[in-house]
Amino acid sequence: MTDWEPKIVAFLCNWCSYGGADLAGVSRMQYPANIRVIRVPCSGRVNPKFILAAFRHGADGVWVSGCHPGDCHYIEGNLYARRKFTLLNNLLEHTGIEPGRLHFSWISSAEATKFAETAKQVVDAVKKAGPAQHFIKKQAEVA
Amino acid sequence: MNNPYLPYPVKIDSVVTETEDRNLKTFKLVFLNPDDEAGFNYTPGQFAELSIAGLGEIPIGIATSPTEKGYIMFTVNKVGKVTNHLHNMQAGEIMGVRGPLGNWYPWDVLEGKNVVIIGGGFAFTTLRSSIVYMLDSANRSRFGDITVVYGARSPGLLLYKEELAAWEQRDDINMHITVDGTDDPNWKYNIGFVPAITKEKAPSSENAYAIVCGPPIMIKFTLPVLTDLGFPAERIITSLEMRMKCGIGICGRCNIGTEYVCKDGPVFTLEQLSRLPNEY
Amino acid sequence: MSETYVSKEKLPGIVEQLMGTHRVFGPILKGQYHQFALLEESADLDLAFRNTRLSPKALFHPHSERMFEFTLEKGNPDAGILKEVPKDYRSRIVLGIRPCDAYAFKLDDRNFITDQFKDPWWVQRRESTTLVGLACNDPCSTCFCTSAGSGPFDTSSLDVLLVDLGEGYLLQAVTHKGEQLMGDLAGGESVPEHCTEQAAALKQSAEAQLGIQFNLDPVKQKSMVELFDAPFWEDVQFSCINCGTCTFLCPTCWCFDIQDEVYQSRGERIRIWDSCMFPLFTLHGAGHNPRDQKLKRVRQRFMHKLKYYPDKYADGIACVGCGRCVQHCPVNIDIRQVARLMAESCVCPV
Amino acid sequence: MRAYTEKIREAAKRLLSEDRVDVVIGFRKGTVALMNEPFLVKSLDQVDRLYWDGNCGINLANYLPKRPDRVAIVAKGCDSRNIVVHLLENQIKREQLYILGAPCHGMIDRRRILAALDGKEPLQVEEANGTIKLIGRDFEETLERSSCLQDNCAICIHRNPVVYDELLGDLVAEQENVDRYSDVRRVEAMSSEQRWQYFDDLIAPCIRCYACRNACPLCYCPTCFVDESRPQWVGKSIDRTDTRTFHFLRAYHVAGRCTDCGACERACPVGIKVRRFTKKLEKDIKELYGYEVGLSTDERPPLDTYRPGDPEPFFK
Repeated sequence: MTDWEPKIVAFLCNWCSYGGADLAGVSRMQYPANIRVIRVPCSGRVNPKFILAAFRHGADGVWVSGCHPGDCHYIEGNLYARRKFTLLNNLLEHTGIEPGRLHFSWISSAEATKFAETAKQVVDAVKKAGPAQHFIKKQAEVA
Repeated sequence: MNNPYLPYPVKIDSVVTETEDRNLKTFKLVFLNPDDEAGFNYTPGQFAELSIAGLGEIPIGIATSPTEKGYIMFTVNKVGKVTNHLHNMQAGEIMGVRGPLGNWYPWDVLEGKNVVIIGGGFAFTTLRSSIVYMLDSANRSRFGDITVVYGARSPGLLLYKEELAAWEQRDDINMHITVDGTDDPNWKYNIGFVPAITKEKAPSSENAYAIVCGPPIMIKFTLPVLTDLGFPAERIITSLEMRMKCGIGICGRCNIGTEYVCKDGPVFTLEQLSRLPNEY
Repeated sequence: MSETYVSKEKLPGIVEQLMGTHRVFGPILKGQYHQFALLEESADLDLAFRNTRLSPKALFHPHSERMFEFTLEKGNPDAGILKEVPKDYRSRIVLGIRPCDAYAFKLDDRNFITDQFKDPWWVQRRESTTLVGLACNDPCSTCFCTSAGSGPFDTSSLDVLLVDLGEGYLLQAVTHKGEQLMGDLAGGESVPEHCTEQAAALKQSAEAQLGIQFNLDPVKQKSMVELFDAPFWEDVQFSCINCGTCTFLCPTCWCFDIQDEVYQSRGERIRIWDSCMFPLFTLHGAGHNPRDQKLKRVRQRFMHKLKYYPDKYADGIACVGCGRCVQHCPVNIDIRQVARLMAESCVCPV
Repeated sequence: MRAYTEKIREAAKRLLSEDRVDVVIGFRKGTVALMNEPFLVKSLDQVDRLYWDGNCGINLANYLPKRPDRVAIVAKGCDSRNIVVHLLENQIKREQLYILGAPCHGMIDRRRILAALDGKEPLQVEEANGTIKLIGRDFEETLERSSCLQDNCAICIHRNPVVYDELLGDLVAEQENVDRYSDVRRVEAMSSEQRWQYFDDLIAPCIRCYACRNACPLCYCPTCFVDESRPQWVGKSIDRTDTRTFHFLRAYHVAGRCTDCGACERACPVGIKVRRFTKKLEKDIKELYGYEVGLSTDERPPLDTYRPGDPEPFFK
């Protein structure tokens, strides 16, 4: 498993974090290539079902990132999202998902450095957690 | 043991977009194994389960007639998961067909009778099968007059347009093609709803059976017209739709009262339906 | 048919013996409830049970069952072609099944085995199985097998009947298959005196305890449509929450769904228990749903069991009276009560 | 309990004959011991079949969403809180409702009793003075009522209805010093791997009948996520991952809405303690946002609102 590289699904909000990723790219900043970006209109758009779907399809980690609280393009979408993800994260960990699989961040479109750094942190954390064992459906366990 | 759930592998031979809204496509399928084709003996009015591995199955009426050899044809409306995927499939791709399933129009009873076929929209598939079957030179003499009323919302939504035009030219079939409305100045057929055109053309009920397939609203307004024309309930035949899975009367979901639409149907006479709960 | 007697101490030995030649399934206490499962050792068998929470239908028609498998690999000539999957059809014995639950298989046979189509999995499991039933000496208050065409000592679907006589079991062969099984057994004793009489007395007392709880004869005369339109369904359906408990616990509810699942580049077609209680059961692709209301779904379940099935096959009802739905319906809808309502609505008021 | 039955019948009679309501939702006596059936009364001649005892655990709020008529409904503490949730979520209007508040002493757990009787079958049940007398064909046994309550009732701190138009009896004393989250803490003390295993074992018997979902007054979505096909979020077999996904999302979907009425556990035919999922959410919501579900129609539910300074310990 030494050459194992984690797969990480990142849901980035269109107005901030996606812009941050874009800027990081344009600025030629280096960050690990383990991240698959899905652009969403707002972090509030990310339904918990999406996160579970990512895990079920074999993601080793999921990262959701949006605008800083107060800067949401839709005024308050990320503030609702914050509560939603807090509860989701707690319940996932409560039911046995290891800490370090699910990540949240606030990154503005100007924070390219923060994006690259957070990406590194996320990848490191997921690497530490190892390949995902739970929620992945490999084959139905049926008769 | 012969497994009735196992589809025969088939290859898509061609795909034809039937209607201007691009929601209906006709798929011509050929069997990969000749034995399967030999075993696929069907009669107009039957249906089959089209199977796409990874997505599921859909029950679709067989649009070809058994007199057309070497292939089978299905016209599919794009509505759900399987049909959307099917619409994106290309000639040459592999899928599955399971059947033939269900009962068929009562050809032994129709022999020697006049047949009035009334169809609306994309419910014309097994009616096409029936018309081709009856017009086949080996069969034509077995039936009396054939009258067809077929309508769609607009000319672009009619199925099998070339064949319709060819049938129009023949003198052994009375074709009444109609559309609900059109702004096409070259439209040379009827304009009006199917029930109204049926009333206008007034096919005789003398020694005749009517086969009616179409959207519920069309059927609802056509039935009284047929009754007025003197068709008794036992000589009005229709084909029902129902959510199906197994297609062989085992999985239990498509029943109307005691009858499984997939196995005991889909073809029923109005008289049979009147004895069943109104739940379809 | 022959009879043997097995004392209770000797039963484990007999079970061991059977396990040597067959896969033996029997009631095992799992957590709070008994459940039919493969015996790993004879001591797991627990015949001191009323009945299992789930009916043993899963032994023949599992909740989720792989039907076919396929590959979707690009370039593979078999891509998209469904293939059968191997199944274990080695001979097996179901030990301790209640007569009512076994009778259910006979009713289900009519659905799975028809002249035109035969369900291969059901057929092969049925053929490879010997049913050794355990007579019900002490039926529950919710049991009504005698009203449903079966009974506490019903042998109609069994190969062997076991009767618990306190110190031991009386084994009665019912079919040729059962006869063979008993012939192969070592350890049976000749039947002590009075045992046959004792079993007959137990049968009589169990049947008397059950009595006849409803009579559906009037329903036979009434037309399907009239019953369908009867007003009492409104009252019956109110409390229903449209969960699938009744259908999933029922030994004669066989309805299933077929689903395809894909895992990367391969997949499977699976069949899964379905329930007429679920709106999705009848929802057309185009959005129309013939059973879009709770009332229609509740009515379908009872009509199917008590009217459609008897009419279709010109025989008894599609219910064996095991009482599981009565016991475990979360809102206490009682099929016996519904049967009475159906029968009453058929009595001519004059 | 006899008193409640009388009061319910009296109120139903009065409300129907005065044309204050169109229907009354209550219970009728069940056909088996320790069970009663939710019952819709439409006319005066049905009123005398209304019934009440300690086996009315089913949450009647389940029958309210989208009702068009004027309804009188018998409501225990938890039912009343679910009515509040319905009001908040616009499932029914307060003007439509006439709430007959039933101060509650906790509802009886039928399974617990059957397990205690070890196979013996009670045919008749008498409740009196904090005991339950169970009478079977050849036995009689008396149990302490407090030892036979549903799990959620034993730790309930809102036994009195929070909203009502009239009461069926005197308000009861609420339980104090109740440890509501001992189950949650027990899991919290485990490692991730142990927790995963714990919940796997918990839901292993699940047969995907959806009784937990359907018994829940909150589960009124026209199409549940398990029934969605494009995309399909979760498989329908009893595969462990699918079963886990179902239970996880079901629990999450009632976050900030669940009143811990216990309807899900009561309905489960295979006895899964599904509240083990929802209790964690309830605890978090109380600790993080100071919210208790269904106490007031003035406060928005926790996932429908926010505070600028909400805790965000793990946000980067």
